[in-house]
Amino acid sequence: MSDFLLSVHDLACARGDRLLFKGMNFSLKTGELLLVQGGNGQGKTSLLRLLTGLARPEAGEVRWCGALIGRQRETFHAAMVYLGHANGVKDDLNPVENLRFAEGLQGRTFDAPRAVATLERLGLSRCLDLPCRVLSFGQRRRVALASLLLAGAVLWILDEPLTGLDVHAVTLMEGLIRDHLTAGGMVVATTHQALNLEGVNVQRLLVGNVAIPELAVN
Amino acid sequence: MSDFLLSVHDLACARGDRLLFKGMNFSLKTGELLLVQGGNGQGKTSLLRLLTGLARPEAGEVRWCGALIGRQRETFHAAMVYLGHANGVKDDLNPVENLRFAEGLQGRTFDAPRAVATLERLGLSRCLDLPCRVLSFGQRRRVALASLLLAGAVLWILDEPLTGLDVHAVTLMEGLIRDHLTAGGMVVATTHQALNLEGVNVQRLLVGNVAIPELAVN
Amino acid sequence: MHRFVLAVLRRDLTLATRRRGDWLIAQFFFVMVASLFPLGVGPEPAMLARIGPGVLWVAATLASLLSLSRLFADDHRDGSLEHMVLSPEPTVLLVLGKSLAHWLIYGIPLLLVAPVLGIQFNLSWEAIWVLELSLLLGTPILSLLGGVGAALTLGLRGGGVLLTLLILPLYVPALIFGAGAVDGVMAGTGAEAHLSLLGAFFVLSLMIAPWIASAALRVSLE
Amino acid sequence: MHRFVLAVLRRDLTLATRRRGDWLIAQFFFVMVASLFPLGVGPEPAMLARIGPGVLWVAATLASLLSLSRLFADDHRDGSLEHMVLSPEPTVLLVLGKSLAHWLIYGIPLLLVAPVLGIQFNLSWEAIWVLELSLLLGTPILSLLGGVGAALTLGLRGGGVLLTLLILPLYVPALIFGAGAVDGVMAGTGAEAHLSLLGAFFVLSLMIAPWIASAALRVSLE
Amino acid sequence: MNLYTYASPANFYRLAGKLIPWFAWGAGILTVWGLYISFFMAPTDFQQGEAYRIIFIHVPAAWMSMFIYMVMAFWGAIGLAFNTRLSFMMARALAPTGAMFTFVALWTGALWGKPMWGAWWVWDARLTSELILLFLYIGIIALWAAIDDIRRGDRAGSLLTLIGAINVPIIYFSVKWWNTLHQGSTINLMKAPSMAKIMLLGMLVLAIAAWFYTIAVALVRVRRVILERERQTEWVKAILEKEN
Amino acid sequence: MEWASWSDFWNMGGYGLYIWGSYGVTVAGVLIEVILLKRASAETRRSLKRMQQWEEQ
Ligand code: HEM
Ligand SMILES: Nc1ncnc2c1ncn2[C@@H]1O[C@H](COP(=O)(O)OP(=O)(O)OP(=O)(O)O)[C@@H](O)[C@H]1O
Ligand SMILES: Nc1ncnc2c1ncn2[C@@H]1O[C@H](COP(=O)(O)OP(=O)(O)OP(=O)(O)O)[C@@H](O)[C@H]1O
Ligand SMILES: [Mg+2]
Ligand SMILES: [Mg+2]
Repeated sequence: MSDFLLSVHDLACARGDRLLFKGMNFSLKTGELLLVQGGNGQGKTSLLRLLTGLARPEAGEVRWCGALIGRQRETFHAAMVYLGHANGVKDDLNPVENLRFAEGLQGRTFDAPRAVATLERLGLSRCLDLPCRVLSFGQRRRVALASLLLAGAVLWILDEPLTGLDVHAVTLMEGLIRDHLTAGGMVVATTHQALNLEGVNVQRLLVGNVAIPELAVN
Repeated sequence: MSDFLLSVHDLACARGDRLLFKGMNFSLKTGELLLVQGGNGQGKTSLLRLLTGLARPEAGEVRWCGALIGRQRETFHAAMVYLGHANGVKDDLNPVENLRFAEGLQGRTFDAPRAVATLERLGLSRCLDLPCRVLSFGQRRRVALASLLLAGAVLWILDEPLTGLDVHAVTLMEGLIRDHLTAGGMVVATTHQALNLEGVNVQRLLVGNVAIPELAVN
Repeated sequence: MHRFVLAVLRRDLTLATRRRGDWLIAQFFFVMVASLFPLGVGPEPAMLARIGPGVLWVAATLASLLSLSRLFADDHRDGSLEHMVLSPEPTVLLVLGKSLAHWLIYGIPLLLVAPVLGIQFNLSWEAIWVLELSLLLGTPILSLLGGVGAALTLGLRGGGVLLTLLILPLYVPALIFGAGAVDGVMAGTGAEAHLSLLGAFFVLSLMIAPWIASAALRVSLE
Repeated sequence: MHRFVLAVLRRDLTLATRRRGDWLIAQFFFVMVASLFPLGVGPEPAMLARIGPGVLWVAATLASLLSLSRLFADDHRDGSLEHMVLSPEPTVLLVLGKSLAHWLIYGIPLLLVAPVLGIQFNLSWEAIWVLELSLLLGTPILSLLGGVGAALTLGLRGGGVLLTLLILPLYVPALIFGAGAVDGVMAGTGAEAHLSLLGAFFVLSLMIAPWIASAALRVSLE
Repeated sequence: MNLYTYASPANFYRLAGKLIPWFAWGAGILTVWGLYISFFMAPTDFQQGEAYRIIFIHVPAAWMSMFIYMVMAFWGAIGLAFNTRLSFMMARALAPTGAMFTFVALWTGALWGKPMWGAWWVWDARLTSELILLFLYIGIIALWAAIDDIRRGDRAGSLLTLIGAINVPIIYFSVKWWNTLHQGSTINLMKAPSMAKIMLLGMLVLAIAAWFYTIAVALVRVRRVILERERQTEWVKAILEKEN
Repeated sequence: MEWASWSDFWNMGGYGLYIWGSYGVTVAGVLIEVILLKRASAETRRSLKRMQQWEEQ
């Protein structure tokens, strides 16, 4: 993979009549993890939506490889994948179909054996034919993670990817992030849980004014 | 508070054509915490819904103070409060109004200063006039917790109460559970996160066949 | 007991006022459907007067029907329906309170605009008066039966249209009696018979629908 | 580029078939609304034939309108709409694909039942044929305009009724031309003028609506 | 996995298997007899000519459409009251056949109406009420199709059937209350007693045939549903193995 | 016997279309129901057997 760069200049975000943050600057390089931390309601989700281009900043800019993301929407969106509080998993489709359509919508061809392998790796082998409606909270989250893995994007933007995951899945997720970074990817993630990320190149970003006592990285 | 008892006899639960568990037995006394653990999709949520009486068991029975819960629905529901994956928070109301109606629907009178105090204790003092629609994920979860506290029920049934809460809120929640138990309450909770519950009378229940490596109680 | 009904009522009314446009919109839908007909059918006054009662009744039905799918759905989605069902009070009262709120929010406003539309369709004052009376009896029936449909289709995809499919056949008698009453007064045969049948149907639904709806609600939440 | 439209189309069609009843239900809604009118208006065959085209057009409009509120709403609620908008393909294509799918699922079935209802309303074969033609041109307009409305009302409470309120006025020309064409053939004045106006309106909406809808979608998601 | 009352579905499965051939053959034989009566024994009607021969399917189908609905409501009520699974299964098994007969009644009525009244359809009370019955059937079937949880579907469908059943007589009697151009009695059965007798016989024979058919079809459906729902039990596994 | 010839029988005194239309649709309805039922039963059995074999593995 060649080198990529996500950079943010003087970013400000306001919701309603509240200024959540302003003058935010950072840049993220290939192989780095940006861990966005902060208390509830400090603006982590809002920041992530700014980075994806779904929301527009109050002031400042977000750049991808030097150019504004709004100017090169297609290139940027092809290189990025976002997982929000909502999963983007269709209740009426089973996990495999969910992945098929997710791939199709991203304009990629679907590799069925690989999709099934990914789902099995995420511990969903018993649920392959069930509509996602009947899956448990954590299982649905896992389906969403599978589509993340299949996408093969450079930049992952993850909003609390660990919610609802059991301890095994959390460990798995840590491994996946580590692999992705080693392979030259970039990750922006928020979380309230402790993460084990030994040997990972981590940048911390504190959003808002609530101190987070322990660094969520050992 | 006098003594209460929640007991479960030979309970079985089936979803679709999968038998999630069977022959489950336990009893929970005043001052005890039942920590329901298990991997994703093992049936924790399903168990909790059986305990509340929302779902009907495939076999077996749930008893409150010796009598079947179906036979004394009103007594039991007056003594119990449930918090599921969904919050039960109305988007169009602000936190105070949410509490007012939650109280009204439980047939209790509303004590406004106490409600405001509870919300402030949960760190929502800046959000009292905002409609819950604009609150962040964790803030909405906190509103739900506030209505739990106000209810003053003996038995709390909590499905992953910690999802989306930041570290401060998790600590707060641990304290709340400890206080409730000390005051003679009972708690049934599921969680995937580590909890610090020193000096609490904990029963663990493993649902399903996925081992949970570390005990989530220090 | 009635405190609980009042609490449900107050809550739903507050929610409705919170989105100010909400109840107005059903009213506008009523006006709009009623106005589409002259556009589709042509402007002859005699014929419009002839089809007026029927069109107004159908339009009123559709207008308050549309809002029915949200009777329980909003509360279901955010989890507050479970909390309400888990309250110590009987579920029948919950259903009654919600149906009543629905009628106040979506039924009453229809009564207020119906005369204006009646004038537009060239109805006589007497016919308008009977139209009002028949809507007064007929709209609560829809809110009550709608409770059953909304509870049965809770959480199903396409619930809104399915609800319509389930409820409209049940509602047909009200439509026939209601429009029949207005037709009757216009034809000079009197409206009493139709109105009393409508009243009987109302009492019947009041006695039966909430029980079935509350049973359906528990089934759907299972 | 067209691969993306096809992907959207296939996905929505699969979702529709997954719930087998879904598309059937809109069709039955059409039948039911059309059947309500004779119940309200009375059974005289001559009058029914006279108001038939108007009633059928209004009923078809309402039937496919009802399903419009779910055009983006389901995908919005579970987060998949964000994923689709974040795809590298242009959002216009997304909107086009979804409107097309909506028309295939809810528009085409209407064309299939319309003749049966035409017979019930005593229309002549020629009138039924023109009715079909006018619906063939008119229903896609509704799907296209509906895309705009659905995007604008995304995530608003009471979106369904609000959407109706926004879309119906825009749709009135189609209704007038469509019902006018059938009326014309029944009155012997011919249907060509009306049909070609309808066709022009269709082309116009095809060229404009998807762009507005995709802009609205981005605004609603912000 | 079915932890209670699976003894009775197992027994019922076997019983139904024995009954089905009898009803199926009965239906076939009665149909042949009934058709023979209707085409070769019944004389030409002096008012309607041959067109009246539609009565031999129209009336049995119309009867069946209403009876089947009432039977469904009965099974639904039993199921709700006593929580017996088998009665829910019966209700589900009857619905498609009921809808089919309703459709046939409508269709034959329309084909009869054209030569007799000059219109395929009029919005007469009886015709309309039959149409609404079709809507009720379709609504119930659609509700079942939309719910995939079996227990929820059973109960929800039965509740709907019940409240619809309360409505059926109301719709039906609206003939009296509704201002309508009422359909005059087109055939007067009493005018020609000898012909009436043979016609009545034909209608009755075909109605009984329709009953036999309905029972046979419903039993086949119930057997299938039982197999699906009890697939975890030993007896179902044994049956499947035997068939291999 | 009412009918002089087969063509008389099919003609039904000029009402053939209506009568055979009625009987035809009825027969078609019954046949479709029976065929669909047969297919569904076979499909059920097949899928049950498949699942059983899958479980035995
Ligand atoms: C689509 C049109 C029609 C429908 C939906 C329809 C419906 C029905 C129904 C539901 C019944 C059973 C009523 C009962 O048992 O009391 C029935 C019976 C009957 N229908 Fe029709 N009908 C239609 C058209 C016609 C036509 C066109 C004729 C004759 C010209 C006709 C003649 C009869 C007769 C003679 C009976 C038996 C009456 C009795 O035994 O009480 N029907 N029809
Ligand atoms: N219209 C508004 N007026 C005032 N404040 C608003 C408005 N809309 C949003 N907010 C505030 O903006 C913040 C949104 O924060 P955001 O969702 O980004 O939080 P977060 O850091 O993701 O929190 P969490 O950890 O709980 O998910 C909240 O504090 C909310 O109260
Ligand atoms: N119709 C069905 N057919 C087969 N399996 C089903 C069906 N409905 C639900 N299930 C299964 O039942 C289980 C439901 O589990 P439940 O929601 O209780 O899990 P949980 O322990 O709460 O998990 P989580 O930690 O992810 O919240 C899931 O494994 C799901 O796949
Ligand atoms: Mg957030
Ligand atoms: Mg769970």
